[in-house]
Amino acid sequence: MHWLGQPFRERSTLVFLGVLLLALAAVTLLHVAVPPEHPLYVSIYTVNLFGKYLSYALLAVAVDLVWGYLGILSLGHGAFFALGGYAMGMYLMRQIGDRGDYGNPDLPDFMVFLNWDSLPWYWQGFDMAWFAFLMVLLAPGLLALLFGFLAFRSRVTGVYLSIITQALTFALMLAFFRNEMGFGGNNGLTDFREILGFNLRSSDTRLGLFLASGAALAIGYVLCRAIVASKLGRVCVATRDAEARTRFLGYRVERFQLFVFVVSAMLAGLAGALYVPQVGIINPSEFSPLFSIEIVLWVALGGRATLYGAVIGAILVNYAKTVFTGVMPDAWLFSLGGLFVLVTVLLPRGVAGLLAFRFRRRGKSPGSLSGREVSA
Amino acid sequence: MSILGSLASRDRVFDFLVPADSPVDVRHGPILYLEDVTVSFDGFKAIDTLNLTIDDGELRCIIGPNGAGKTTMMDIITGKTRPDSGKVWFGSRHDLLTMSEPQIASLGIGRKFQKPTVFEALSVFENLELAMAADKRILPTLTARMTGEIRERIDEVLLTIGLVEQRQRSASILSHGQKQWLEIGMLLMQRPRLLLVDEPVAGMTEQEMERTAELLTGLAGKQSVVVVEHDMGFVRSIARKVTVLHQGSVLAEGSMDQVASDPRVVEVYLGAEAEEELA
Amino acid sequence: MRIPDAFKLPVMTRIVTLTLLCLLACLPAVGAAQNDRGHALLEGLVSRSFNDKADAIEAILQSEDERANDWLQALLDGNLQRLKEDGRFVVVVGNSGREWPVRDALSGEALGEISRRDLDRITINNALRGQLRSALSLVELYAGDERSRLAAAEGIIGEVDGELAAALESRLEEEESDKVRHRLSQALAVHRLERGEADAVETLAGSLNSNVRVALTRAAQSDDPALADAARRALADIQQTLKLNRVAETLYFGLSMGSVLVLAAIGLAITFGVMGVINMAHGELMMLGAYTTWAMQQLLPGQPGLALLLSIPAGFLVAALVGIAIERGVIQFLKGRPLETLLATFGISLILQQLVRTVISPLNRSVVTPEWMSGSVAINDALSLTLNRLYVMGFALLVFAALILIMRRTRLGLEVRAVTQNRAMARAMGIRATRVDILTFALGSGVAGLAGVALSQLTNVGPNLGQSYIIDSFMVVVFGGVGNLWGTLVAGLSLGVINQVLEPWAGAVLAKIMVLVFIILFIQKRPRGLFPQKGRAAEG
Amino acid sequence: MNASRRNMPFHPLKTPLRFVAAALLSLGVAAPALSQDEPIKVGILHSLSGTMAISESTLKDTVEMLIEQQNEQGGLLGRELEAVVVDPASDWPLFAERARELLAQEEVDVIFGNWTSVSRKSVLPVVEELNGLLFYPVQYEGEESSENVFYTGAAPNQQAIPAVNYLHDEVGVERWVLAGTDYVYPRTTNRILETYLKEELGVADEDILINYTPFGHSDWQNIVAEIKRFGSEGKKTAVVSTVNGDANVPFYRELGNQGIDAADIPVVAFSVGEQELSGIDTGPLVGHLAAWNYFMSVDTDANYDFIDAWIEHTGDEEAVTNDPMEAHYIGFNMWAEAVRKAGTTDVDAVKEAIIGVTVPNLSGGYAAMLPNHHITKPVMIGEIQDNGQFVVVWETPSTVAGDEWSDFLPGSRDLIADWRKPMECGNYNVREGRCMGSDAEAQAEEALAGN
Repeated sequence: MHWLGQPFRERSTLVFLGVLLLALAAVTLLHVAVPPEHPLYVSIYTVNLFGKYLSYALLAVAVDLVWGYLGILSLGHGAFFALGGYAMGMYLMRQIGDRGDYGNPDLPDFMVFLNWDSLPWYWQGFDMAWFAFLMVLLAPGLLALLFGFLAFRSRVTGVYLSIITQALTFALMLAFFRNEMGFGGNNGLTDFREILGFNLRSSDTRLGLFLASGAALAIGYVLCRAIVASKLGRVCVATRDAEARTRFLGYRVERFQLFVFVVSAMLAGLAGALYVPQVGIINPSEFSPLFSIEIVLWVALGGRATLYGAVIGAILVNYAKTVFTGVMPDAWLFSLGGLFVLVTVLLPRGVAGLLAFRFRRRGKSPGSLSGREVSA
Repeated sequence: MSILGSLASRDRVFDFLVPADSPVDVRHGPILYLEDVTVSFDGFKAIDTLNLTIDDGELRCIIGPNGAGKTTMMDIITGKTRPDSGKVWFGSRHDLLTMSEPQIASLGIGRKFQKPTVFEALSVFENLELAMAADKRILPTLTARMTGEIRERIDEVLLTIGLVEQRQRSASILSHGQKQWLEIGMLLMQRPRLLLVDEPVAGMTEQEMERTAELLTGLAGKQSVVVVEHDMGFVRSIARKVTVLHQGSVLAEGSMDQVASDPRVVEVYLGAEAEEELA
Repeated sequence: MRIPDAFKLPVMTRIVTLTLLCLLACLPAVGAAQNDRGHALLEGLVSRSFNDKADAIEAILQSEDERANDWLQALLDGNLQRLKEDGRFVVVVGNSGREWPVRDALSGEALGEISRRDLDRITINNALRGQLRSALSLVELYAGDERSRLAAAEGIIGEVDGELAAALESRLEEEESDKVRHRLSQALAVHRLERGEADAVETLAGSLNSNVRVALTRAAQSDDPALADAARRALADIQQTLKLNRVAETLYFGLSMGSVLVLAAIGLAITFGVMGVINMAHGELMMLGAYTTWAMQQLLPGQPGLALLLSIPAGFLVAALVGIAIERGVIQFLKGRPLETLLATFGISLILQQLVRTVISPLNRSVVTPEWMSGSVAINDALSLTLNRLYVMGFALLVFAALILIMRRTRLGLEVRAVTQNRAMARAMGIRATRVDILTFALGSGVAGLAGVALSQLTNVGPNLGQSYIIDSFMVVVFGGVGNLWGTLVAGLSLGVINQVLEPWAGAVLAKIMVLVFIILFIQKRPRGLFPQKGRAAEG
Repeated sequence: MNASRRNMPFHPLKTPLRFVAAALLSLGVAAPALSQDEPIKVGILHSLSGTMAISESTLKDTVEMLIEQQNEQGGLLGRELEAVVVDPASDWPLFAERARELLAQEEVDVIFGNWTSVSRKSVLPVVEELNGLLFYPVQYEGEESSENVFYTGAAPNQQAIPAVNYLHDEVGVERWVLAGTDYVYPRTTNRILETYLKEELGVADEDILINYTPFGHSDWQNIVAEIKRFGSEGKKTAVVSTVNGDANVPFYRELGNQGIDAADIPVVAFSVGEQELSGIDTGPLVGHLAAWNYFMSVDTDANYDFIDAWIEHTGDEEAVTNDPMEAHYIGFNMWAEAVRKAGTTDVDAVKEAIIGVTVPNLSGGYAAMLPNHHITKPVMIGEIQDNGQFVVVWETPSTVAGDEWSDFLPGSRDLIADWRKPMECGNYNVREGRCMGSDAEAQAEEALAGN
């Protein structure tokens, strides 16, 4: 497991983990130890909000892994995120048990009033946490495997790939909107009660979920960092910049692409699974192509091919969204749209690029974008 | 493997020049064999019933005017383009038409592109590291460790291609000629049985050209080398056997002098200017 | 007070005439109004019960009052109202805003504008509306021109009872038009069929009219074996024809949907295919075209047709200008970075959408369909082609033909192709690549504007218009093969047909999903679409 | 407007400046004791951006107008009302987040909000957890009764079933097309209607055609052709449409173009109101129907006053009013009345006081809050006019009580809701004689956790 230890020998990773740890500790402390009247008190509402940002950050890291290092602009990562979310949502639905409105121990409420006789086969097993958590990774992983296998095998690349990933998530959105699918249609899954026996409506559970998101982000980050820093990571960068050359060196490029794509999809699924219990609902709008494009913006804003840039981008944009939709709802779409334009035209290397310029990092981390290869 | 250990075994200095244990069977003849290969794009025949054999250890130069089908021929050998008809064999055991590019590459066919193609986001060292013959499946690649032995081999190639100084530099800042060499270096790291080299000296100074010629002739014998080149001076300086392609098939084949005196070749190269060049 | 001729004139003229007449004679008429027999007739309409109202309408029809037609028409249009104050009946002439101009229903005298608070509308429901329509159409049958006579005759098939039958028999003899006579005889035959006359089947054989079919179906279950048998045979024939009609109909639906897709995608095929620019704001350019149509109609109230025609060049211009702004403002900085243009133009699309929401309204805008584009052309009784879609289809083909001509026959087309294939070489030959870029992008955007003008006749004109078409458009271009206009045409039309064939069988939602999955799989099989560009130029 | 801006959510991480300012303040001034003079906070949770802004932003304005009016009359309990507006941006998870912000950060006394079912479902656990009050003003599919939510829109029996009765009894419809957008409201409503048609009206299976389309569906050719064929078999046919929002325009256009007239096959819609019509060329729609509990064309002085106030508030002469606005009008007045009755804005007291509160509606009658948190409403059928208004052609003789658990769904037949003491249950199973749903144990736990 030498390759997994590699990130811990990098300064940038240690700094990142340190900052993350500090932030987690600070928020926890300010929530637990400070009395509510105190101005420094962080309410559970804010903790919850940060938990959401952290799961988004993990999602952004997953997207950066494929876009930044593999050059695959996936406009469908929301699909993997949502699938992970649905797997978690199904588990949480089953945890309601007979406490639903109709008191049916097997069927979730929405199935009862839409006259389902019995639980569909694909809902089986989701009452068991281990199975559901496994599916959180497997469901998006398998979809990515199938989709990636087909796409990479026939060398669908660049714009074409982006567009069919968009088609994928769009088709899934339409499918999940259908009530016959048995996922609650437009209403999705909601009204969750508990997770692993902990009451979802208690502050402690929320704090726990926040910390879990932080931990997942740390693990996901280290994993991605390890991949990127390994020789495999360099093969990815090689593929991104000169696919044919890599192939002629004897690497089965499509398999590398598939591997990384699947890992990324699983991380996105994990992010979705952490997101759902914190926001309390999963519905097909997470599949919307718009959301997937937005994720890409987080990464672009933060800085492609740096991983930590993705985290910065996700938190910045979502924080801005929280503030803006509160203060000037009309301005939000203007600023979001403006961000897209400005970042791509003026800041091709994102905030991370600015930081790097500022601090003049010594040496180059492998695979970072230089000059013209910013183009995909 | 410790550095000390590898230092002790100095007899393995030219290890990277020794062909890898390739399953290629050349006991019964040539290493590369093309028969009646034809490929057309939108009705235009880029390669027309091409027949070509390369012997094991041979250094072959291929010349021909623009559009003669040189690059397309390389595309076919390396699996990038599939011909409409014909046979392509590597040794007497491997039908290249059934294989993918990475498979062909791991059989021991290395290719240098017309336009130098190196990984600009990586350092020179990393470029060579990726090219090195190794287990190129996913997990071994993920868990690959940098050993002293590898480092040493890379250093040796660096020395050969004269890029020791640039070792940790990004490949994007190399000059054109340096990129050509780096790419050749990457081929060397692959330890191929057959090298396909497309215009290796384009954009090089006289001096650089000489070194390249040295390098290529040095390789021949142990490995088979196919060089496609426009620069007649360079071809003359290295060539033992020359093949002239024209309109997708072989026009003439033989020593440089034989070929140069072939009237058909002269005609193809359009009159006096070409004659002058060939002479 | 009798002013018979005035009622045959159009409304505006009528009012003018009435006002003139009033100068002479209205003073005594106002006083007389309360005593008018008409007031009593109309009084019958003021009831909570719709049955009473039906009786009152009957009474008005029986009264043979000259104004009956006018009253009933006003009643049908919901314009017959009553003043709360004194119970006078008035006809509302215009009903927007809070103050409505009205005229007296009995005397026709204009009464100026009255607040809607002071008016009581005489309500009708659909049953009464049906009654009024058939009453008015019977009048048409005798008095109208050929078209309205034909419509009236079609309308009474299946509605004929004994009393009417006698009247129709005599009408049939007087009627000059063959078409109308044909319809009248069918109407009578249905009536006879219902009475059990087997020979009526002969007249009805082959008719695709649904009321005829209903009558035949009923007859097929009759106790009279001869009648039942004849009816069954006639029905079997009809069903056969209907099946063919359905195939034709589905094909038409498919082609019409396809031509919408082609229109939406063809501009994209130019910017995406020819220039390699992925313009996610394409949908919003269409939206601008649609809004241009709306704005035109606002500028030319009462002339929706003219406004629509004018918005074709206007929509093109508006979208093209915005396109140029996008090209100059953003895309020129992103040359050779296709995925980044995708992000940047997506941002632009958000801005444009929100701009429309803020500046115009978040609500949809109402765009009127001109008279000549509404309704349908009847091929036969079971198959009719909707006019608006027919026009859109024609428009799509025209736009396509024009683009092909531009690309093949003009200097611009030549330059565009040259720049596409080898930018550096084209520049060396003296082609101003920047200018070509601008013009190409403007052309693609302008075509999007044209698509928007067409879409305004089919769907909502609102800020979300673009979003609902952008993904479909990309699918069409990718499916057809980038850089190939013919590919776009074939792809759009075939996706339309596939969708419409699947829809009745799988439902609209599933059909759409299946088409998407089909495209995803197709791209795996042929990564460069139906008509890929071949050779070395296609790489990179 | 300004009032709401000033009171935007504040949390300590917003800007460093505020952060410092708050810290400084905390040193100097002790938190002011709660006084009776502090304004009553009314939360408004309607999307002001995104796709739902079309419908929801007018509801925000409505509540603001009602608050203004209340303040002009001297407020409530001698205290002024203050609107706290947040924007959930048509994003369902954001609804929950914003609701939490309103209840936990802003500590509002009541929330008026939501439009879509999914947004309500998203908010529901939050409102229950933090014990808030939510007034939900839109017609919905029923099958819900929460202790903390008051449903002032129509339940299916206050809209769908009377509409079907009207078509059956007055128009003589025998064949039914149930066309809807594929989401929960149409699905549930159509299921209820299907059972109702079969069981109560004796309609045969082959006389019911059910069809679902995706959101924003724009190509209706096939479906309209199918409806046309379905309706051409000799029996009077009607379409019961639960088609949502944007899909309606192309639907009605296609109907008109394929020559389907309201007199032949009337379409009765449950989601098409005055506001939706303002964006449609109403020409081809004349005569089609809508079932609501209020129309702008209702002829009462209360309504004219409301419209005048609304026009004045918006400054738009053409501004229209619609059913959900009336629901907010009723809900707001009910809440105000309950607060007066209870003498406090305390949630539990108001919850108890509001049951049985009766306030006038805009159509000349009265609306009463029932123990199941639904209200009584008249049901009206209106026909679309060419000026974008409806004319009422039929009305229930008296008001109809909202039925949360439909009698026409097998799962909910035996359920009732009664939030009065001692039952206090949103889903009491009459047959089993017990309250379903969250067990008492969990609730006790919650109560503890809350303290």
